[in-house]
Amino acid sequence: MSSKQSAGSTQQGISQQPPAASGQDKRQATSDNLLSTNLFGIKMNSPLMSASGTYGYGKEFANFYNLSMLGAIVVKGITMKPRAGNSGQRLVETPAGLINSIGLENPGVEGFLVQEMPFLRESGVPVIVNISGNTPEEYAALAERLDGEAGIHALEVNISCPNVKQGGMAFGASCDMAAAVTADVRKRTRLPIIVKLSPNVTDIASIARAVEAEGADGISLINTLLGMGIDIRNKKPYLDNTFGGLSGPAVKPVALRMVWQVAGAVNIPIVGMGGISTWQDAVEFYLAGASAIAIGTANFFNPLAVPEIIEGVKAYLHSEGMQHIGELVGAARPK
Amino acid sequence: MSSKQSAGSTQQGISQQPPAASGQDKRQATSDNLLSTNLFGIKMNSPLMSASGTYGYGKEFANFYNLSMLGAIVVKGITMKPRAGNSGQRLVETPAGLINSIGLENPGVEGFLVQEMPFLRESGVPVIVNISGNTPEEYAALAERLDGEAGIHALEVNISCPNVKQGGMAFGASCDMAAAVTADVRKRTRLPIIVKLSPNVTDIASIARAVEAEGADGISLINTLLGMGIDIRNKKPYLDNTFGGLSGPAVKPVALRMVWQVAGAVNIPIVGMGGISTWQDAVEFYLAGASAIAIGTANFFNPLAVPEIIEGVKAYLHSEGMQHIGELVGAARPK
Amino acid sequence: MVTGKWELNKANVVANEWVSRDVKRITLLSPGIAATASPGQFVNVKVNSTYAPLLRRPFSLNRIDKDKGTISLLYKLVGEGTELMAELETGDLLDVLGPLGNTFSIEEDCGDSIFVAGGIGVAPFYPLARLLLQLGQKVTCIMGARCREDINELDELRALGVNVLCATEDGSEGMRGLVTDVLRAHLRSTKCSMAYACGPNPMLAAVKAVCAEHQTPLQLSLESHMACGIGVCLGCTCKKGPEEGYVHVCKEGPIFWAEEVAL
Amino acid sequence: MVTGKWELNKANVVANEWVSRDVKRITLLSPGIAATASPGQFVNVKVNSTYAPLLRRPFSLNRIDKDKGTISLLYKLVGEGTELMAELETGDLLDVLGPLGNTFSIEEDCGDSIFVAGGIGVAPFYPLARLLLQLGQKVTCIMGARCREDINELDELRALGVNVLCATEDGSEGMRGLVTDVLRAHLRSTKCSMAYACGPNPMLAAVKAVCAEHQTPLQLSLESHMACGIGVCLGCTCKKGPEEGYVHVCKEGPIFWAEEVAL
Ligand SMILES: Cc1cc2nc3c(=O)[nH]c(=O)nc-3n(C[C@H](O)[C@H](O)[C@H](O)COP(=O)(O)OP(=O)(O)OC[C@H]3O[C@@H](n4cnc5c(N)ncnc54)[C@H](O)[C@@H]3O)c2cc1C
Ligand SMILES: Cc1cc2nc3c(=O)[nH]c(=O)nc-3n(C[C@H](O)[C@H](O)[C@H](O)COP(=O)(O)OP(=O)(O)OC[C@H]3O[C@@H](n4cnc5c(N)ncnc54)[C@H](O)[C@@H]3O)c2cc1C
Ligand SMILES: Cc1cc2nc3c(=O)[nH]c(=O)nc-3n(C[C@H](O)[C@H](O)[C@H](O)COP(=O)(O)O)c2cc1C
Ligand SMILES: Cc1cc2nc3c(=O)[nH]c(=O)nc-3n(C[C@H](O)[C@H](O)[C@H](O)COP(=O)(O)O)c2cc1C
Ligand code: FES
Ligand code: FES
Repeated sequence: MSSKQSAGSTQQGISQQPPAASGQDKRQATSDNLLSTNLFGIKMNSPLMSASGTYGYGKEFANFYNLSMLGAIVVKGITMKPRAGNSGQRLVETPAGLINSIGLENPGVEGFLVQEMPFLRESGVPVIVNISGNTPEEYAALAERLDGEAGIHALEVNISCPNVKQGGMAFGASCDMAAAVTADVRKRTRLPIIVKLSPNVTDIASIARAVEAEGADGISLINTLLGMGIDIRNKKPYLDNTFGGLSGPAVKPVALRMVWQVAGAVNIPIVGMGGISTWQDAVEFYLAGASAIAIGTANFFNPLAVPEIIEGVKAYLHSEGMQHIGELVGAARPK
Repeated sequence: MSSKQSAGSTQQGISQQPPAASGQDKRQATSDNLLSTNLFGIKMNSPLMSASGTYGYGKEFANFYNLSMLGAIVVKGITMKPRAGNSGQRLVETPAGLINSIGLENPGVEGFLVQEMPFLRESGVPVIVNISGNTPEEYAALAERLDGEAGIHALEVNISCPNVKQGGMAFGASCDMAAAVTADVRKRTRLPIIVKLSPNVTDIASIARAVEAEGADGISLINTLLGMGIDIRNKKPYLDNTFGGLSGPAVKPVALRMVWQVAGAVNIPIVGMGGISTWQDAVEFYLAGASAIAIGTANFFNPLAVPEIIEGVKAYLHSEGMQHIGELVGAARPK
Repeated sequence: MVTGKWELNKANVVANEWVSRDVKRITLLSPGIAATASPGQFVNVKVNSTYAPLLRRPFSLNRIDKDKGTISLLYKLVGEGTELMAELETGDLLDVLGPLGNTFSIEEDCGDSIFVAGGIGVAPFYPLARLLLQLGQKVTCIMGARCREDINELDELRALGVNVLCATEDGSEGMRGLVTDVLRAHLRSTKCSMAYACGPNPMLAAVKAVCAEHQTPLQLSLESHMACGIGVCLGCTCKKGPEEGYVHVCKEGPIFWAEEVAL
Repeated sequence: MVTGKWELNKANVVANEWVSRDVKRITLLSPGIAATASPGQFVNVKVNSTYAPLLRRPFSLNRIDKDKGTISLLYKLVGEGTELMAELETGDLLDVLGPLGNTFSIEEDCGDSIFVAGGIGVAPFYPLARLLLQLGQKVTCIMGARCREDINELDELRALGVNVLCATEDGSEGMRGLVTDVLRAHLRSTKCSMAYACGPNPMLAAVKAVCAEHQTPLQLSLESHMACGIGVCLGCTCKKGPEEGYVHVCKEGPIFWAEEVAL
């Protein structure tokens, strides 16, 4: 009967069991060079990151494993001023998905630097700060403020947050706006900038090209799909904001498609995310052309998602006779 | 132990059990006027239809229940010429979803009229023909051909098929194209036209307004989300066309959000669909503003989805003390 | 580096039994969690290994047996997750994360305590009662439910030595009425130095008002929709008391002083 | 109006037992399906009541017991759905839809028949063998597998009176080699008036070539990814033989004449 039960982490949808070299020495996860990657000028132990907003500022997951296996920690979205976030219920579970309406709750850039950076700096893991603003100027000012702060290796420019009234997703919805924010940020920082795109658009490839043209060093996608749920008991949307952002396994097919499309449109590296929960999912994203991937919602239901995915990807590379993860990137694309 | 198992139809995600008046006389499903609705000038026994491409031409489901409980049968997409459909694997299962790449396989309009309409006409259920073309002219010619054919009550103009090389989704991707197809069809038929929109767009509301302005009688949404999957064993996309259309419970939050947005943008009735699998899902769509709903992918895994959803909605209306389903439509919207 | 604070176990199910018509108690072998857990804390459970349901489910610790190395959860079947949990059998494994959250505040030289439990809100009180009784305090527990069939832990708490008072909507057990009626009467007659409440938010709000009238300090065990249970998603908020902003139930809670939160 | 053709049952599980290391046989009480089913048909099964997995799973009828009103499925554990099916116990219910698809074509006054079964492709052959043997025909079955441990139904088919020949990749049972090696040898020595094959597509293609050499008419039992199983989704295609276009495995199949399809 025990097969009936949980193992929570393993067997999510498809068997989690890595193909061959599974019983591997776990210490290797951080040290071997099967996965070590140089991306955006950052030396990464693996091309695998945390997705912004799903990992806090890293502390909690240090309970479960050595953070140094991550290529970078992408922290919860930071704004100039502290934000309390959205009122009311903030989470709605959906079939294989999660709708959130956090509303960029964060201590503001100064609070972040004082309260969160010391731990992160000490962890030694590269830090990528996810930034949001109400205006292009605010993004630029944030970028400038973070430029030169010790331990901060890159910025992820979030032009795709569905949960704030001003700015947010609107910047990611048109080429012009996306380009404008990118250009302004570019002028004010020497840090690598990775622009995080919204999936709620007709033509993701042209938006990607627009931000590449303005000097983005990388593109990350996808942020959440705009979704909603209605409480049929009180006949009202669950969320005070009506709409929230859908993430998790449910969105994986859409995320993978967009990574594929963007990989065919730009020459800068892509950080792929959206529903990645198993090593098989991760392999699909690399094959589609993502140079790195990020783990989001899976961290919530499986706190060991990161190490399990890393182990599984390594075992897959071994079983495929590959010497380095770079061989996997884009390998499913037409030659 | 029996609770461990199946009941397939019941308890999909949330308990399927209708709230109060459950043991109802089943014959009422077709005869009482709790659900009977006049929509697009069609007398419907209920504002609940089959979604195109998930119900064939109705015959098969007559095995399971009396089709007359449906408001209309929306048939598989029809084109001018017969189409063989797409090569290779056509279906990919995803978390709570299904990607399809059927490619509008159909016998062509003449084949449809000869082979399928006799059964449909005899069934007495209103028929809505889903039409697709490679050019606006082809849509219009199809509309003209179907005009006046006995038993055909309306056209669903599919400007959102992701699985054909020409036309299809491209027409649904911009206001201008969507408007052009609608206008051309409008000129050539007296049948009510319901334009079926693609969810793969930045601004669904403006596309809806554009087709309303050109004389659409209704809007149905959503068609499938563009998605993909990659076979990690042979390192190739599963589908010969790379991308396919994602449907099923996974997309419900996105579909519901779009119905909500469009309901706030147009004055013509909306046929809501996208992942509806339980009566609770159906109630959410009515509450969001859909005047009717359609059941798609759920028909595949639960052949009794239609009668179960109808019974559940009726029981909900009873328990809420509502006299007619019309009271439910849009009831979650701000007054 | 914060380490060893939380355990992630595939815990053996020791028992999973009906307690009342829609409530079961599941007992898990989890020496690590049992060893460090305190009354008021909770665990976050993945009821199966599929995506249906996707998220973990939070439950208060209803028993903490440090000797046997077991913990128990008292849970009401309300939806997909709890229905799946109800199917587990002895010997099955359950993926459990804990102990999470903060604990009830205990004042060692305190006078009488009063618990107010609405429905399944009784879950966290057994371990708290044990602790307070060990400290020599007197504990009264007011339980509210729709009817007698929905009352749980009555005999167990009495057996510990708790003075249990019931309020049912239909009067089938104890007084007909609400817990707040019983609470108001009790606080009029008996001086309590600490009140603890757990139950639906409207009940907690009413209890808060009554305790405020009597200047009885009150601790609330709150619920909120959770994704992570460990403070990283920021989803499990409750409005802060007089101030702006929100508390996070999984991290700063689930136990709050009544004044800290606006219900 | 087409009615009564298919049954949708919540069928009682009568047995669910291991047959070999990754193959089980499940027996379901489903008098309606058993009554009308013929060899070659399949059922489409919802392995649980959740969205994980979402779709039904198709399985050939491996036993049809009209007297007892039961059907059996012989299934290999390859993924989420089959692993969940493997957990069912006697008394559980399984949601089953069938009988679906067409049946093997039988010629009453036929000479010897030959079956070619690759791996779990042996599933549909037991009921076919019974039928042909009842008609007084001689049946030979060539079974292919990686090794002895992966061969199923050997004793059962022999007990029926089928002449079973095995081909294993490692030679651990029967001949070392492929089923087509055995088939070629057999067809050289024995005149067969009908061949039936079920297994992976590459094997079917090879069998088709060998049967073509010997002008032996061949029926194939095909697989395809399915959603509905009843002909409404148009997803389960296989390329048509010499013509353009596609057949639908669930509706026009799963049994096809080798010439009808391009593998
Ligand atoms: C810290 C904490 C401790 C808890 N302790 C217990 C306990 O000891 N015993 C017990 O029976 N329950 C407890 N709960 C509530 C329990 O988590 C939910 O009943 C459970 O998650 C429901 O899961 P489900 O899949 O069965 O129902 P679902 O189908 O998820 O939901 C059923 C209903 O419950 C509501 N609901 C779901 N999750 C929550 C939540 N986290 N908070 C409030 N409402 C929710 C839903 O909105 C819905 O109305 C606790 C919750 C929290 C946050
Ligand atoms: C008409 C028909 C009859 C069948 N009869 C039997 C039978 O008697 N015994 C048996 O063990 N199996 C049979 N199969 C195959 C069986 O349906 C699949 O093995 C099963 O659906 C896998 O489900 P899963 O969830 O365990 O695996 P998944 O996780 O869904 O898939 C595991 C692997 O199997 C592949 N697969 C899944 N479904 C199919 C399919 N329909 N066709 C081909 N490959 C597939 C997947 O691509 C994947 O590689 C039959 C299939 C068809 C179409
Ligand atoms: C609770 C939650 C909070 C999030 N917060 C942020 C954020 O602050 N900034 C951001 O760019 N993305 C944010 N995201 C989006 C994720 O980083 C990620 O892009 C998205 O969830 C898709 O990945 P997933 O499906 O793996 O979660 C958040 C997602 C969730 C679920
Ligand atoms: C297999 C399949 C075939 C489909 N064929 C068509 C079609 O021919 N025309 C069309 O407008 N929509 C087609 N659709 C889209 C559905 O009608 C529906 O819009 C979509 O699947 C979302 O609803 P659902 O999630 O309930 O399935 C098809 C969907 C599926 C799954
Ligand atoms: S549940 Fe994620 S922060 Fe509390
Ligand atoms: S599986 Fe749907 S048509 Fe065959």
